[in-house]
Amino acid sequence: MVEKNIIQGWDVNQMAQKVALDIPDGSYVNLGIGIPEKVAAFVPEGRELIYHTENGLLGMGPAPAPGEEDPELINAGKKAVTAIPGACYFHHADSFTMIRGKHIDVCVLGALQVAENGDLANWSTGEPDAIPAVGGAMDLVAGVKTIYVITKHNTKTGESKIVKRCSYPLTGKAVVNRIYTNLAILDVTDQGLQVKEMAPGVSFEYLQAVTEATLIL
Amino acid sequence: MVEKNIIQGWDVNQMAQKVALDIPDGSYVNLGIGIPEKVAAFVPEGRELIYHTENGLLGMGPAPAPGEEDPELINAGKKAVTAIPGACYFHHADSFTMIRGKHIDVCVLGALQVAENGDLANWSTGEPDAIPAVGGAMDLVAGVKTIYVITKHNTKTGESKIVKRCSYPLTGKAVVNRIYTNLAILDVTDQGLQVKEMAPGVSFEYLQAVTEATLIL
Amino acid sequence: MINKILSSAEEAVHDIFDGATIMISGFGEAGSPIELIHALIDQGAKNLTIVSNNTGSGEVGLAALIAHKRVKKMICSFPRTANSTVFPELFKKGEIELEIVPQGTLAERIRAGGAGIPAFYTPTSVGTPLADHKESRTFDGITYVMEHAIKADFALVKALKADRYGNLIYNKTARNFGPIMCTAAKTTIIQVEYLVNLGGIDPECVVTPGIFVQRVVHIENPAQESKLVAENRRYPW
Amino acid sequence: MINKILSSAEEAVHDIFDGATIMISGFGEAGSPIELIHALIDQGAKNLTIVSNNTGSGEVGLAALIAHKRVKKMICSFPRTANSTVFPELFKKGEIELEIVPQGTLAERIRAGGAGIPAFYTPTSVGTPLADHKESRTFDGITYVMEHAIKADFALVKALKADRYGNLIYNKTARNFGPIMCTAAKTTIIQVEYLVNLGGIDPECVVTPGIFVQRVVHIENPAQESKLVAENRRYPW
Repeated sequence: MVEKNIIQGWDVNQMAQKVALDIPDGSYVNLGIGIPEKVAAFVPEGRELIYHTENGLLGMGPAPAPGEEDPELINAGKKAVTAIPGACYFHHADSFTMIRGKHIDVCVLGALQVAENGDLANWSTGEPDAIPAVGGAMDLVAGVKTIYVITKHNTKTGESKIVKRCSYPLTGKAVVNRIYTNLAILDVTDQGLQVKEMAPGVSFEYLQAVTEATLIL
Repeated sequence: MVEKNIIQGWDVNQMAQKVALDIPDGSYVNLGIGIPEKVAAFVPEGRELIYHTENGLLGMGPAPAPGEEDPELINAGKKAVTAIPGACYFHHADSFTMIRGKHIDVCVLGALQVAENGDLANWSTGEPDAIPAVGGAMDLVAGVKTIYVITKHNTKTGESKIVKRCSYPLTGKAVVNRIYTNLAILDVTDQGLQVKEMAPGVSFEYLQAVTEATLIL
Repeated sequence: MINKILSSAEEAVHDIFDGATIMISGFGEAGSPIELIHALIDQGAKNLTIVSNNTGSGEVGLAALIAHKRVKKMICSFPRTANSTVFPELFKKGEIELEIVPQGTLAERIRAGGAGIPAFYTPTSVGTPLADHKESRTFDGITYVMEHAIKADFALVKALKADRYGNLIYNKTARNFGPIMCTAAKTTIIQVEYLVNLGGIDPECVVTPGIFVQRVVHIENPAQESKLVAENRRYPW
Repeated sequence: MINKILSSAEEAVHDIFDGATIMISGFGEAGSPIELIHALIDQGAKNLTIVSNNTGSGEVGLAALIAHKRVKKMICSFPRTANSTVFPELFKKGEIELEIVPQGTLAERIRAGGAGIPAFYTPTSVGTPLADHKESRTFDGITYVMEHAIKADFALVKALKADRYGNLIYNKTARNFGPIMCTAAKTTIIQVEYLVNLGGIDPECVVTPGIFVQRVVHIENPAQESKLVAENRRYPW
């Protein structure tokens, strides 16, 4: 077996940029907390995306200037945001009507594990003393039309996050459409995980060696 | 059997006034189309009732002055109305949340038949060529806390509208709380139809004679 | 760039297909998108299933669509109205189907369709003929019937103001079924009296967020159905 | 005359009883009715079931209520937050129960409670541990789980403005759970920054119609939870 994690591949900004390039103009987009939030910075000029934050805002803008924060204008990560012209506010039942009713085009989420059939685990490690906390993750994967996962390919200890079958509790079954890692972009297809693109210096052999799931070139 | 309909009893305005007197200050009220609408005119000074019209207005006011009608400000009977200060507009799902969710205190409805157990028939005579049209009647009787029926005691041909069992298709089962007719006010109780008040000149014997349902004094 | 504003009602309804299910806003004439309906009559689609609270008045708007035999089936709560003769005549001749739904159940079924809820339980209609053949179930000792979501291929909705994102506000009781119908159709087509710039609608007051709207048409002076009916107008004129 | 405005938070919460189920608005600190919660701490009711998206921060507001062991059970979607230590510690010691509900399912269950819908089906959580022991059912080839309505004895909600009928508007994303919680409680208690005359809220922009509100309290300068936490404040102070 090839030694794991020798190749760093794309950095987080490059991964976010890859995601941003794949989101069509005019899409309604929900960005998960953390790395997915970086996607907004890389949307190409001339493309207009509208950001939904499930706590009740469509048309979320960038973070406010320091000192301009409003504790009642926050995103799902509870960070201060702004609202663009043309934004609107709504309550949670209406917000999840947007999600569950398949009105949102793209959701970008982090992952603990993704399985080769598109199963996603991203809310709990299942440890007995862990405090479960799910938020809107299960609603998003069940309702949004296209689910993109952005994640490091391997854990800090070198284990594959792209697995045959998730060992952690699922967020949703067969919900992921595409996975963006530091090493590759993988499409979830009926045949399995198809490699769409590999980071510079990554060979298919290397990629397969550091991946538990079976890949298709 | 006593000859029917000799005694006229209360007129429609008096019936409406009886209803109005029974609605507590501060109630949220939905008045059905037709005679029930007359109730609003008899609310005593100092009592504030808020009228709900299921097409999307809470805080319905009286009819506008001639020439002031707005075709987009109408009630459930599709007649022009006004909105009081403190009124609000909402869509149909929210409107029926108020109804089905038991937020409306009193609904006053007309009837084809009321049975002694509180069954109400007021939407269809069940004739084979009749075009069924139910509107919000079934929602109102299923959801509003207190259902008052206001109706002539007998049909034009002298038949009792207060029956042992409705022969017309039901609007709701065991939903009516009180019946206001030209001859009497009847409470639907676990024991049966209890006479609360009789119009001047009406005796219990007379009332029972013109009523199919069994009455309790 | 997002711009949902099209130049004509004709363009907005061009792809409505034979056999489509279409939600049409309005309670009586209030909120009825009469110009969009007329464009649909001109367009010619037939065998339609229409979801709308009523069946129109006179021979304009929805009543005209029915009169032209474009409608296979009506799903509504109250098919009779003042001046509605078109639907009753066709119905008595057996030339149009009717699914009668209590008004609140109709609203909730549409809302469920938009919210990704396939079915729900309601107390409305229990013990009545409208609950016949419906599954019922008891929760906490009370009986409810199960009702299914309604979704549509298109929704034709009248609103008051829109911006290019499709954010909408309505006028008074003309709001009625519009906001929920916008959520429940694959393609929602709006006619508005006023177009405004982004930000021209207070973000706290938007009734229909633009995500639920695909197409907007500016109809500056919409016809008033009751006036047309009083004048005995017929569409097409 | 209708006047839902009471003179103090103390008066507004006086009849909350031991064992009550209470919905508390807010997503993080946005929309959290901190003064009403503090009045509830002073009032002393215990063995409460709290329905709220989170569990509070530091030792003020909801976290303080939990710290004072008034809460038997939390129903929420995300009990961990920045600076939330009170709930996790009690939970690990087994001194508080938790029902974890996906955020959208939580919202829809509350909305159903207010709308007279006892149960509904949703695709959310299918195939996950949160669907264990739940009834599932297939509609059109897709599997859904059945979820039940949540109702409450009381709701404590923060809004921006109210009139004496209890009509409400909210501030930005502080709206979150407020409007649906108002519908789902027997007694809904509101704290607002501004009182206005009837008509002071545009009837087209009312978010919560007064019918869903029983009591309103004017809290002119509500505390900001994150500031209190940063200052290491504890309630009672």
